[in-house]
Amino acid sequence: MLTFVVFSVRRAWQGFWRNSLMSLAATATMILMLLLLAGFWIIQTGLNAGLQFIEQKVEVVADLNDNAPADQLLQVETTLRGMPQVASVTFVSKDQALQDFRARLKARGQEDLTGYLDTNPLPNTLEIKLKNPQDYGNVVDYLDGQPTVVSQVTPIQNLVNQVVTVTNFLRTVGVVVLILVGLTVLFIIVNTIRLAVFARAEEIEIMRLVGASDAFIRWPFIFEGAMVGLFGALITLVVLAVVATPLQEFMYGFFRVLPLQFGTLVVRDLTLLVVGAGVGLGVLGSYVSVRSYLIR
Amino acid sequence: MLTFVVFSVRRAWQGFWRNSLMSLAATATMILMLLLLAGFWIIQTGLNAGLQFIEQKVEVVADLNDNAPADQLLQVETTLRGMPQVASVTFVSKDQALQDFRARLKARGQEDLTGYLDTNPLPNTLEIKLKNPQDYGNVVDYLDGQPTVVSQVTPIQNLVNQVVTVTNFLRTVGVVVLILVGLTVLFIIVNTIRLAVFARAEEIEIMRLVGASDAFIRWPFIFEGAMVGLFGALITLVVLAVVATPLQEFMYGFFRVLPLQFGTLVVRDLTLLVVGAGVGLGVLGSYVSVRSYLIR
Amino acid sequence: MAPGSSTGLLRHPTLAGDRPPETTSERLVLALRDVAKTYPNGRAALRDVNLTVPEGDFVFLVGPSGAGKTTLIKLLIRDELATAGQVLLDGQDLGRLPRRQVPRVRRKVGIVFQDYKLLPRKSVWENVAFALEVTGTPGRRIGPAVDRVLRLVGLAAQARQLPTQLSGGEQQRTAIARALVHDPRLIIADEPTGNLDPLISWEIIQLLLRINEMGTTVLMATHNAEVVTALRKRVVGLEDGRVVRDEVGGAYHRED
Amino acid sequence: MAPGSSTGLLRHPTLAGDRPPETTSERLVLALRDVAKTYPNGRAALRDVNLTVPEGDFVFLVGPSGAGKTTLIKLLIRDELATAGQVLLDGQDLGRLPRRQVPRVRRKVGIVFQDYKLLPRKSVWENVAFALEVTGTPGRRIGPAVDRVLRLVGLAAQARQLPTQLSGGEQQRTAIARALVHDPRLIIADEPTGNLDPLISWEIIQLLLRINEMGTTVLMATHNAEVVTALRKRVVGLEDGRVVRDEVGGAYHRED
Ligand SMILES: Nc1ncnc2c1ncn2[C@@H]1O[C@H](COP(=O)(O)OP(=O)(O)OP(=O)(O)O)[C@@H](O)[C@H]1O
Ligand SMILES: Nc1ncnc2c1ncn2[C@@H]1O[C@H](COP(=O)(O)OP(=O)(O)OP(=O)(O)O)[C@@H](O)[C@H]1O
Ligand SMILES: [Mg+2]
Ligand SMILES: [Mg+2]
Repeated sequence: MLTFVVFSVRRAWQGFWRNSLMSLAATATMILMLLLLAGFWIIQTGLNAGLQFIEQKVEVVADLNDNAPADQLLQVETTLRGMPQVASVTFVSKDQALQDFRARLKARGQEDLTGYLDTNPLPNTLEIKLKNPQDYGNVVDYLDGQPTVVSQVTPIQNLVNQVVTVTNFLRTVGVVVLILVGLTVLFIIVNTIRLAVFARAEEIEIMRLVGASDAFIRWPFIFEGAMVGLFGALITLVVLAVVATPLQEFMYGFFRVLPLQFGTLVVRDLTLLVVGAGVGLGVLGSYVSVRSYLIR
Repeated sequence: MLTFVVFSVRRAWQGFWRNSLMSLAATATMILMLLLLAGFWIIQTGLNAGLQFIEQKVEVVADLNDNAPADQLLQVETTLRGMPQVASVTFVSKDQALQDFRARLKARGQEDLTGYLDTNPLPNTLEIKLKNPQDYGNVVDYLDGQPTVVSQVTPIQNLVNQVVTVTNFLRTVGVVVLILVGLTVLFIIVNTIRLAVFARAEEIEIMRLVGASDAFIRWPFIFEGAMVGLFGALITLVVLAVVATPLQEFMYGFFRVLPLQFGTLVVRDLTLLVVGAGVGLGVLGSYVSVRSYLIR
Repeated sequence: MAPGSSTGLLRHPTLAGDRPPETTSERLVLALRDVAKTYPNGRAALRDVNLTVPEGDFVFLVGPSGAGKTTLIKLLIRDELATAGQVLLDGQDLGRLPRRQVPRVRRKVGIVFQDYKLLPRKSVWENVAFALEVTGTPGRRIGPAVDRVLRLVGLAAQARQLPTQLSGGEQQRTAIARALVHDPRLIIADEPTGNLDPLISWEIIQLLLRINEMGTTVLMATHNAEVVTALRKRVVGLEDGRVVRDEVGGAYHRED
Repeated sequence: MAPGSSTGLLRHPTLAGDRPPETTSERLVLALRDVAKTYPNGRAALRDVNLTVPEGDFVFLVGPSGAGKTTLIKLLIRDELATAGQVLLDGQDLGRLPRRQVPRVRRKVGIVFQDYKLLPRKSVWENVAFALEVTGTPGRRIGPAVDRVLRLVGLAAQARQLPTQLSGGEQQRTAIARALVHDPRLIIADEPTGNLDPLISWEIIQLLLRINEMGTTVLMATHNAEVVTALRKRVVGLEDGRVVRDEVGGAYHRED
C-alpha cells in the first residue's frame, strides 16, 4: 500500500514536469483563482469586523440627573451589568464628556466656544453596550423606571433598527458573493484541470489497453492535481504575504476608525482556506477529469 | 480574400463542434469570467452613481437674516447663480423648513414638540449646490462678505473634505479592483484557450507539414476564438437579463436612497463591454496560443 | 502462470477445413463463437466468425487490408465488444466480464498494436517497464527484465529516448518489447513487422517462435507473405469479415 | 509546374559507385551536399551524405531500421534542419529558406509519412482535400480530384470515415492519396506499403510507377525487398547514417 502511494507520487511528480506547459497553466489558473477567493474572504472578514464594530457602537445612552443619589446610581449600574442582554456598562462623567467634546472639536479644527460656558451643560451618562443590538427593549424599560437616577434614555431606537437591517443585509450579501465567487473558482479550476487532462486522454487510453487498473491510472493524476493545488496555494500565500503589509498600512491610514488589523487567527484561517481550497480543488478536478476517461 | 474568410469561418465552425468538449469548456470559462467582469463593472457603476449622489448632497447652506432686504437677497441669489462653481441655488423659506422638519420627525416616529413654539426658530436659507464639491472657497468668501443678508454660512467644510476624500478613495479602489479583475479575466480566458489549443498541437503540426501557410492555419483558430467569445458573451447577456429585474427590485427595495436604476445607456455600455471583452479575449487567446505553435 | 509448462509443442488438427474440430482435451486460450462486429457507423467488420486457439498454438491471421484482423484482435482484449456471439479468453466470456476485471484479463496478454500505442512522454525503457508496473511487479525485478527484453529486440542503445525520437522500426520494436516483457501466456501481435527491415523481421519472428516453443500461445496478424509461407504454421484467412480458411501448415496465399 | 514535361523516362548514370556523377544538363530536383544531421540528444542520424536526384528519377531508399531514412526525408521537407552541409530542393537551399517560404516549398512535394500524420478530426475525404485547400485550389475543382484519387487507392467506400475508424492499411492509403492529389512534381514516400497486403502494395507501386512515367520524381524509403528487387530501379542504400551504395538497377540486398 505504502509502496503504491510512494510509486504514485513519483509518477505524479514526473507527470507534472513532463507536461510542464499544462501543469504550469493549471497552476497559474489556480493561483489567480485562489487570490480571488482569498481577496473576497478578506473583504468579507473585514466587512464583518467593520459591521461588528458599527454594531458595537450601538448602545443605549442614559443621561443621569446631576443630583442622583450615589447609592441608587450604583444599584442601577449593578442591575444593568446583571442583565443578560448587556455587554458592558460605562459611566462617563460630565467632565469627561466635556473633555471628549473639546478634543473632538479640536480634531475637526473648529473653534472651541465651550470656554465661554459658565457651567458644564453636559450630563453624566451611562453608556450601555448590548450583546445583541436588537435586545434594547428590556434595558430601556428598566431605565425608564428609574426616574430618580435617569433623566433621559436615548436608545437611538430607529438607528438601531436601521443599522441592524443594513448590517444584516451586507452580511448576507457578503456571504452570497463569497459563495458565488467560491463556485466560480471551483468551476474554473476543475475546468482547467479537465482541459489539461484532456490533452492526455490518449495516454490514459493506452494505459488502460496495456492493463493498468483504474486505481493505477487515477492516483498519480490525483496526486498531480494535489501538487498543482499545493504549489498554487504556496505561491498565493507568498503573494498575499508580500502584499499584506503595504495594503494594511494603506487601509489603516484610511479607515482609521475600523479595526482592520488582521490577527494571527485570521492569518491561520486564511492559510487554511488557501491551502485547503487549492489542494481540495486540485484533487477534485483531477478526480472528475480522470473519471470521465475511466468510466467508458 | 472573401473566399478565404468564408472558408476560414466554415473551418472554424467545424473546428468548434468537432472539438466540442474543449470548445464548451472554453465557452463555460468565458461565461463565468464575463459574468465576473460584468458584475464588477455594475458594482463600479453603482458605486460611482452612489458617490455622485453623496457628493451632490454636499452644499453650502447660508442662513439668512429674517430682515434681509428683498432686493439685496435677490442680488445675492443672482450673483451666486452666475458663479461658475455653482450648480444650483435653492431658496428655502423658514415655513418650508419647519414643515420639512416636522415631516422628518413624524417619519422617525418622534414626538413633535414644535407645536409648542411661539415663533418659528428656523431661518430662511439658501441651499447652494456646487459643481465640484472642492470649490466651496469662493462661494463661502462671497457669502461672508454679505452680512446684511447672510447671518451664518455653513459650508460643512470638514464634511466636504471628508466626503471628497472618501469618495475619491472609493473610486480609486473601484477602478483598481476593476482593472485587477479585468487582468484576471484576461489571463484565465487566454490560458483556457491555450490549453484547448494545446490539445490540438498535433493537428497544427500536421497542417504545417502538409504545406499550410501560417495564415491558413491561424485564421480558423482566430474565428473559433471569436465564436467562443461571442457565444460566451451572448449567454452572459441572457443570464444578466434574467437576473437583472429581480436583483434590481431587491436592491431598490433596500437602498431606497440610491438611484440604482440602470438606464438604457448603462445597458448599452454593458452589452458593449461583455461582447467586446468576450470576442476580444477569444481572439487574443487564440492568436497567442496558435502563435506559439507557428513560431517554431 | 505457467509460461514454461510442457504444453509447448502441440499437435494441431491437420485438416484444412473452415473450422478445425475442437479437441476437448486441449485447453482453449481463445474461442470465438458466431461472433459478429458491426461498428456504430454501420460497417460490418466481422460476420459469423468461429475460431478456437488451443494453448501453445502459433496462428497467423492473414487477409487483405480492411478484412477485419485488427477488429478481431480488439475483441480479444475487450477494446471493443462483439455485437453478436461470444468471445472467450481463457474460458472467460469477455462480453460478461465486469468492467473492473478487464485490466486483469489484459495483463495476461502481451499485445503489439498495429499503431504501437506507446506512451508519448515516457522513454523506451519506461514504456516497457510500464507493462511490468501495472502487474505490481516489485521495482528490483523490473530493471533486469526490461534491460533483457530491450537487448532481445536490439534497442539497448535507445533505452532513454522518447517515442518521438525513435525511427518507425524502433517504435515498433519498443511495442514488441513491451508485449514480451511480462512473460504473457498469450501474445497477440498486429502487423508487428510492417516497419522492420527483412533481417530484423526474421529475428523478431524467430524470437516469437522460441517463445512459442516454451508454451506461449501466439496470434499474429501479418501481411508478410514470405514469413507466413516459409513457416508453414496454422494460417487463418479473413476476407471481408469472414473466416475464409483455417489451415495448419498453410501459405500466405491460398493454395488450391 | 511542368508535371507532364518530357523529361519523363530519364537515362541515369549507370555506375554503381557511392555517388553518381552529376550530369549538369539534367535538372536536379534534390541535392544533398555533405549533409550531416545530429539530433539534440547527440545521436548522429546522418553523416557525410551526398545525393542528387534528377528530375523524373525513381529512387528506392533502403537500409536497416534506424539507418536514417526518415531523417533524410525530414531534411528534404525542412521538418528538420541539417546540422552540416546543404540540402537543395528544386535548387533552393532549405537551410537558408526564410520561415515564411517553407509552406510554399512543401506544397511542391507530395509526402507519405511513415506514421501517416492524418488530421484526426477530419474524414478521409477532408484529409485528402486538405492538401488541395492549402494550395488555394478553388472548391469546385477539389471535389472531383479527391474522388478520383480515393478511387485510385481503393478508399471510395471509406471517404466519410475518420482516421480512428480506419484499418491500418486504409490509413496508409489515405496518406498516399493525400500525397498524390495535388499532382506534385516530387513524391516522397516513407515506407508506404508497410501496412498493406501484397496485392494492394503492388497496385500502389504500379500507381507510383505510372505517375513517375509522366515525369514526376519519386523517392521511396522501403523495406519491401520483393518490390525493390523486382523493379530494378535506382537504389540508394543507407547504413548507420552513411550512403553505402547508390546503384541504378539494384536489388534490395547488396549483390556483390
Ligand atoms: N472504429 C471504427 N468505426 C467504423 N469502422 C471501422 C472502425 N474500425 C475499423 N473499421 C472498418 O472495419 C473494417 C475492418 O477494419 P480492421 O482494422 O479490422 O482491418 P484490418 O484487417 O486490420 O486491416 P489492415 O490490414 O489494413 O490493418 C475496415 O473496413 C474499417 O474501415
Ligand atoms: N528526434 C530524434 N531525436 C533523437 N534521435 C532521433 C530522433 N529521430 C530519430 N532519431 C534516431 O536517429 C536514427 C535514425 O532514425 P530514422 O528515423 O531516420 O531511421 P529510419 O531509417 O527511418 O528507420 P526505420 O526504417 O526504422 O523507420 C535512429 O537511431 C533514431 O533513434
Ligand atoms: Mg489492422
Ligand atoms: Mg523511418
